[in-house]
Amino acid sequence: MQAASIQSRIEIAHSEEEALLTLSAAELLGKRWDFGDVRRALTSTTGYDASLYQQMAELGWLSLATPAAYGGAGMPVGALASLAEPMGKQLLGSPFLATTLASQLLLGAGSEAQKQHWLPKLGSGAAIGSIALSEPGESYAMLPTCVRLATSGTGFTLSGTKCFVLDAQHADLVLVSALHDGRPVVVLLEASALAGRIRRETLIDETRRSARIDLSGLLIGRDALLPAADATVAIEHTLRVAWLLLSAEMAGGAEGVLQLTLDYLKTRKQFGKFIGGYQALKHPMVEIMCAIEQGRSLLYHAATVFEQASVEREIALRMAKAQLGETYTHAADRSIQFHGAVGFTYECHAQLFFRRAQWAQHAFGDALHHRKKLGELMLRDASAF
Amino acid sequence: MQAASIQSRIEIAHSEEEALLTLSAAELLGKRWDFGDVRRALTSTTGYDASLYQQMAELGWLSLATPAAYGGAGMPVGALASLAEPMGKQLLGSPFLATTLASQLLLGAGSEAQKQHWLPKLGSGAAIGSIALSEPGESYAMLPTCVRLATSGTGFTLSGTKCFVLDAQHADLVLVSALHDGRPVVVLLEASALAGRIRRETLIDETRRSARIDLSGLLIGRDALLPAADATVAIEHTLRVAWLLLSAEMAGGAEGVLQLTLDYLKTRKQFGKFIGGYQALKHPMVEIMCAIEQGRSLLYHAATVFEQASVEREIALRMAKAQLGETYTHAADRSIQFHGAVGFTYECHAQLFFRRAQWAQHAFGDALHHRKKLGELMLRDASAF
Amino acid sequence: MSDDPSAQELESFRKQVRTWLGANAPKPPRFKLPDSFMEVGTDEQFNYLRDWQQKAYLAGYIGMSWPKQYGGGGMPAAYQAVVNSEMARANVPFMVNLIGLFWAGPTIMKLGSEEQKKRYIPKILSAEEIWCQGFSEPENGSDLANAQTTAIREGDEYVLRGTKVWTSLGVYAHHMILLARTDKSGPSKYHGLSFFLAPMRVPNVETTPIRKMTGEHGFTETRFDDARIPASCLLGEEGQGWSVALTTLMFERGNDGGQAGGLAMVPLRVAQVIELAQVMQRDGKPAIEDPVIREQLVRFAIEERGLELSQYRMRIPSLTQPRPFAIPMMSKLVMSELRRRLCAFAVSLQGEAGNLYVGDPDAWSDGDWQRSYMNAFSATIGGGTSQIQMNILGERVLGLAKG
Amino acid sequence: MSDDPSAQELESFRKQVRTWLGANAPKPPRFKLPDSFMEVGTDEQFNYLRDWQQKAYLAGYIGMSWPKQYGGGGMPAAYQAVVNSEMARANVPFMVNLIGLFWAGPTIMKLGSEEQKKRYIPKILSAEEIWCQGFSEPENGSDLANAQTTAIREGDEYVLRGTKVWTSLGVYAHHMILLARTDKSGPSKYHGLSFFLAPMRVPNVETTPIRKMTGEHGFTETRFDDARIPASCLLGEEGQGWSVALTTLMFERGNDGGQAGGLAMVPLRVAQVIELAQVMQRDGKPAIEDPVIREQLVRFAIEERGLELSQYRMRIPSLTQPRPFAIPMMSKLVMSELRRRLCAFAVSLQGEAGNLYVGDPDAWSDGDWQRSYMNAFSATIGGGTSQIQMNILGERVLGLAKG
Repeated sequence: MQAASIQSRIEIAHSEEEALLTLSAAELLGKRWDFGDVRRALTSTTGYDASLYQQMAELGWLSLATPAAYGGAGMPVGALASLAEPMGKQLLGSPFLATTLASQLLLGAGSEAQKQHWLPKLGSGAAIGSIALSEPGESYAMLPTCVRLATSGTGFTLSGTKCFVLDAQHADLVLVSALHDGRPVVVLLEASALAGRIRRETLIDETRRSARIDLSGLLIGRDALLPAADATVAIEHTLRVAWLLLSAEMAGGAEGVLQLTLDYLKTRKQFGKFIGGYQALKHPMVEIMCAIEQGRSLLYHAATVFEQASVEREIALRMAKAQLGETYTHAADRSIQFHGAVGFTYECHAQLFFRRAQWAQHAFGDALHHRKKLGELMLRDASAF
Repeated sequence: MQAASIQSRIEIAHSEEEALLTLSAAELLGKRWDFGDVRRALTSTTGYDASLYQQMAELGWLSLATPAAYGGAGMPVGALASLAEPMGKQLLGSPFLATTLASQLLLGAGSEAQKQHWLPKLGSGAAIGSIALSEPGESYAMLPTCVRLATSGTGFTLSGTKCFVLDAQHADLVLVSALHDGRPVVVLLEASALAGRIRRETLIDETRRSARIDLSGLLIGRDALLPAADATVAIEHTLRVAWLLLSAEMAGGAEGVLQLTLDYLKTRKQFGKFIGGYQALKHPMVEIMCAIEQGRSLLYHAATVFEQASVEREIALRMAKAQLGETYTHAADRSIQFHGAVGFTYECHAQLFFRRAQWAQHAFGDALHHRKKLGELMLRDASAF
Repeated sequence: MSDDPSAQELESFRKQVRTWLGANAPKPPRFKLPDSFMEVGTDEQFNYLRDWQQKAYLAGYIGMSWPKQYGGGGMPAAYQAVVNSEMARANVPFMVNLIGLFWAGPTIMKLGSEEQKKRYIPKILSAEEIWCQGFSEPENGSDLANAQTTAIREGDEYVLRGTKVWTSLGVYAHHMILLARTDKSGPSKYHGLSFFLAPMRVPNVETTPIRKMTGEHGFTETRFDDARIPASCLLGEEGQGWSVALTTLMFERGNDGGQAGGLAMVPLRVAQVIELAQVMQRDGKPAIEDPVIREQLVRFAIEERGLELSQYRMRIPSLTQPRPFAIPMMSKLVMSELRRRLCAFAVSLQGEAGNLYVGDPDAWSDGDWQRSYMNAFSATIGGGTSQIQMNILGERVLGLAKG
Repeated sequence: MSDDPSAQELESFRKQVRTWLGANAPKPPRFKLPDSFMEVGTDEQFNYLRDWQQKAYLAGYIGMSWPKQYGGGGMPAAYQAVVNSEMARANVPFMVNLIGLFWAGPTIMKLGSEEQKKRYIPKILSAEEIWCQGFSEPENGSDLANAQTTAIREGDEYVLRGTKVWTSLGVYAHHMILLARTDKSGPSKYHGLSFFLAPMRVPNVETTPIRKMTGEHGFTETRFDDARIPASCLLGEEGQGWSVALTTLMFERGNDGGQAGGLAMVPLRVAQVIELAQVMQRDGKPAIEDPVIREQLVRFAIEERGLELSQYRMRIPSLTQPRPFAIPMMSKLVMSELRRRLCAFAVSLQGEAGNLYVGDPDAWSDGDWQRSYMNAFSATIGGGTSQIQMNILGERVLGLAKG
């Protein structure tokens, strides 16, 4: 049999630069970030290795998609997937995601001065950035609903609470979305302004750090407001970047937990046979492998079309996020089961992937959410795809 | 582990009479209706064995739930499940379902004279009955929408078309639902009135006979109208009987196809081993067996509470129909696959179950339909179950 | 069952139990309770749960159907079933001495000597003596018959040497049901095994806690380094250990004939997930209004109902043909897998909030669902993995060939 | 691929193909067309399909990448890919000589002698000679290497004796790729097999049609009763048949290197099921407005897209690590299973109307979905069942132990 249809337009492209990025990321992380490092980071405050992060900065990973004008490599956002996939496979804990999203949001909504001041710092690792979009109680509203920005005197007053702000406790700046005169805006808050307002969250994924931020009554100056009168476009762009990066991370993570499980099935014997020989374990592993292969294809396609402003892009991104979210969580769930009693221990690495898969599938929209949106995008008329 | 809860009220009851019914049905059909008989019936016009049907009548199966006043045994409707289950297991083709539903509808909506005249005939096998509820284009409307009954002169005129009328071509009477002054009514049509208006349908289940009936312009006398001014209650009762009978038939059919498959897995060898030893076949069979056991429990509960007018009854019936519909179709689908190339032939009996499962899962509401209704019944408040 | 009391008798008894539970159900503690006996990790958890079992036993609600001479109630099993269902309804804690009540006790009742019954059963019921299980070994999880721990007879004693793992309650247990090899010369691994009721508090028995994926403790590794136990601890004949173990496994894997009663673990009900769906918001509406979520909730409800009703049906012989043992033998598999899927769904229902974990003040119900999802694997893996269960069902219930 | 033409070249070629198809796509016949070559049951079906292949071949759209000297086009494979995709888009019939074009032809191209290539390839492309496959036997479906049909060398001939089953196109075929045993003394079943390009139209070869579950005919049982074929029909060395057969199976099981092109079967697209959902009514509304149905449609669309894109990705080496052969080797499994589930869903979408079957005037699209659901099993069973495929993938791609 054959694919029902093979298009001639470029569905998936992979430049040599991207191929090299993937290789160098796999190489560096293979050297610098093994399971031992993951375990050490679980109990550390920041959850990452500052010297490794610095090395990532020097390799240009933190400014990859930042325009040259701001000290970046100016590569297309799609190229970030080539880094995020190996990071996911190695369970890297780092502010890469938060900082990248902050850079992208700043690019979309910031003033020239703000970009000139912050983007080089974020790219060099001199500063860590984050974004605060989520609010308690509202799953996947994406745009601000309760956090408001009111004019007061020469500046503004904020009200409300943000949650799931990645790396907030060690971030130098946090970009916060808020409603101002009924329109979404973004304000830039420096660490000093947030002192005493940050409470670390206890996450199912112990390799992550995020916090809840109480903004009630916070007074800020006019210059903290990003100029975009309506930040919707910039926020939506940032969400798309998040979908892409998480899809890539999940593709890598699913591959990582697949290989962890395979290693066990190839070495563990029961009843005198390698347990990987039992169809009850072999066939589910094959199904997981097939799902990963399909998910990766969706991911690379999403990365390829990321620059095109089209419905196809949004379909591609949401498909990747939905499919890989379920593939990763399922692969991790089966890894626990197939490791038997060992898989049920804290010492078995399967739980690291399991917990990360849970986090990644829920963050920035779960499969149910994205499939619902996909229905709206694709089911108007059948020719849509 | 143990059941989360065991009630003391009677969830499932099974009288000695019912146990005997099941045994005698299994015994008679085992003797009189094997796969050879099924195959012969596939190509026959009526699809059933008249002498066997007469024997069923003499055993009282056709009047089991008909009150003694009309020559029946006056057993609760739930007892019918004890007959329908073995019938499904043996793939019996017969007007049992159609005639039973006609009797129940007549009991609910008919005049004393109509009941006195027809119920004994239906129970003795002297007459075959059927019901015409479905209309083209509307899945599971259950109540009439297009077929209308208009007053004309001393009688009425019918308009519209009915479909999926079981055994219509050899039925002596058909009870037809129609809209009259915006309310559902039922009219009794004898075979003579339908001459030339019946077109046999080609069904996926070749053991069934059903037809489409064109009613346009059919003139009928006043006495053909069943007296119930609003037949909704009687129709809904008849639907519940159909759900119960089909659930029982599907439980039996699922068991039948399970055993057919097991027989093959226990005798067929590949690579020098009985293929039933391979987990790729063994474990799915176990899952099917577990689903059948759960489905049977739902069925027997539905039969037990059938006489209680309660939400619980409707929940029980819809649960059984939904679960067994999916269990039967899945069991038949896997039977084809696990028989390998043999399963793909017309000669393999798996296709007989496969086609019957398709029919039964769709008739009188498929799983999707019933789960939707169950949501309305159960999800108002959590305490409902 | 012929000795079953009438429905009226049971109904009035049910009222009585309900009243007692209303008055005596233990108050929720300040600390977090475990999901099951497999997660008992702290003394305060253990003491709280042991006290509850003692209270229930003294009230006559545990071991009701066991013989009076061994501390039981000597009543029809139906009464215990009522108590169990009322305990589930009242959502009271499970019985901490579960291994004693559900597995070791029934095995001793069935195969033990008169002395052994007198010696062990009463304190199992009263929770004075806690039991643990020593079947699995590091190299033999599914392949239990391959046990390498040895028990060498020396005079009136056996000398134990070897390691057992995944010993729930290992730190609290007084006794262990232990599978050890008394003879290595047998023709197969099934020969030469013996079954012991081994004391845990003797020299040269060392237990090391193992941490679970949830971060909790609760089971241990138990090392026997020439530990000496009295020969009277042997249950059944020397060398007959495997058949004794199979009896225990039958009790463990759901065939609930003769178990002492009480709850085995915190019952999770679809109704709780429905409540969750009523609270959680999706697209600005309660999640329960989302048709896709409703569909899934109904699917779960049908599964749960089918299982519940099966527990009822299995006591009606005319409705259990052609597989009279299918329901008891499938219970562990089907219930544990349903529990796992139900928990996973309950976590995903929470959307982004599902990423908060036990200890976060904003986690829904303190992250119970997240923790329960992980703990659900203890039941899909422990006591024979689901994969092993399916082999057993396929071979013993469906009669398919061994793999 | 280095010899790949530019995107512009391909685009203009695509336009040209599209125009040709617009003008030359065969008119829908009065009779019902089969789902695939496995369901060709009547002469009018066969002739219609053969004529279409001949027409496409004469236009230069079949075997485009095969060498000129054997009747091919000698062009880069990318052109054939464009033709294939345009044929799918135009929904034209599949190529009836599929076994020749996709399995037998590539095998001969790879392992055949110069004479054999000259003799067979051109007429495979032109459909002048139809091919069938003789691997399976009544007792050996999955276990192909266990073939019992014998081929005894006598002078310049081999004498064939035995039975092959599930021979698609058996009644129309001129040649069969045949796996037979030339030596029974080998150390294992894999030894002593030989691979023949056997003529079908010689004495003592008898084909009996087998009826399929759909009611259609299309494959046959082929009995060899001392049928004599020239020794020149041997492909490869005598006794090397199994390794030749494995090559054929690689082509058959989705590794699409070197196949001649054209459509393998009627493509079923999720878009068609969406159209169906727009027409079918549920609760007085189009089924496509039911959120549960929408969710399922989107799930299918994601699967289909992932597969489609994988066929594209597989040609980009830097994106196929660490399993370069995973995609080609998994295609048959994943596509055939998706097709089965998609058809089953399309039937259920029709509700009660899904109970009508081929031939009923009121059946939606003449019951195509109902028939296609049943025919879908030909792909999940034929050419190695899905269960066998998973073994192969688990062992060869994931490196897991043999069962």
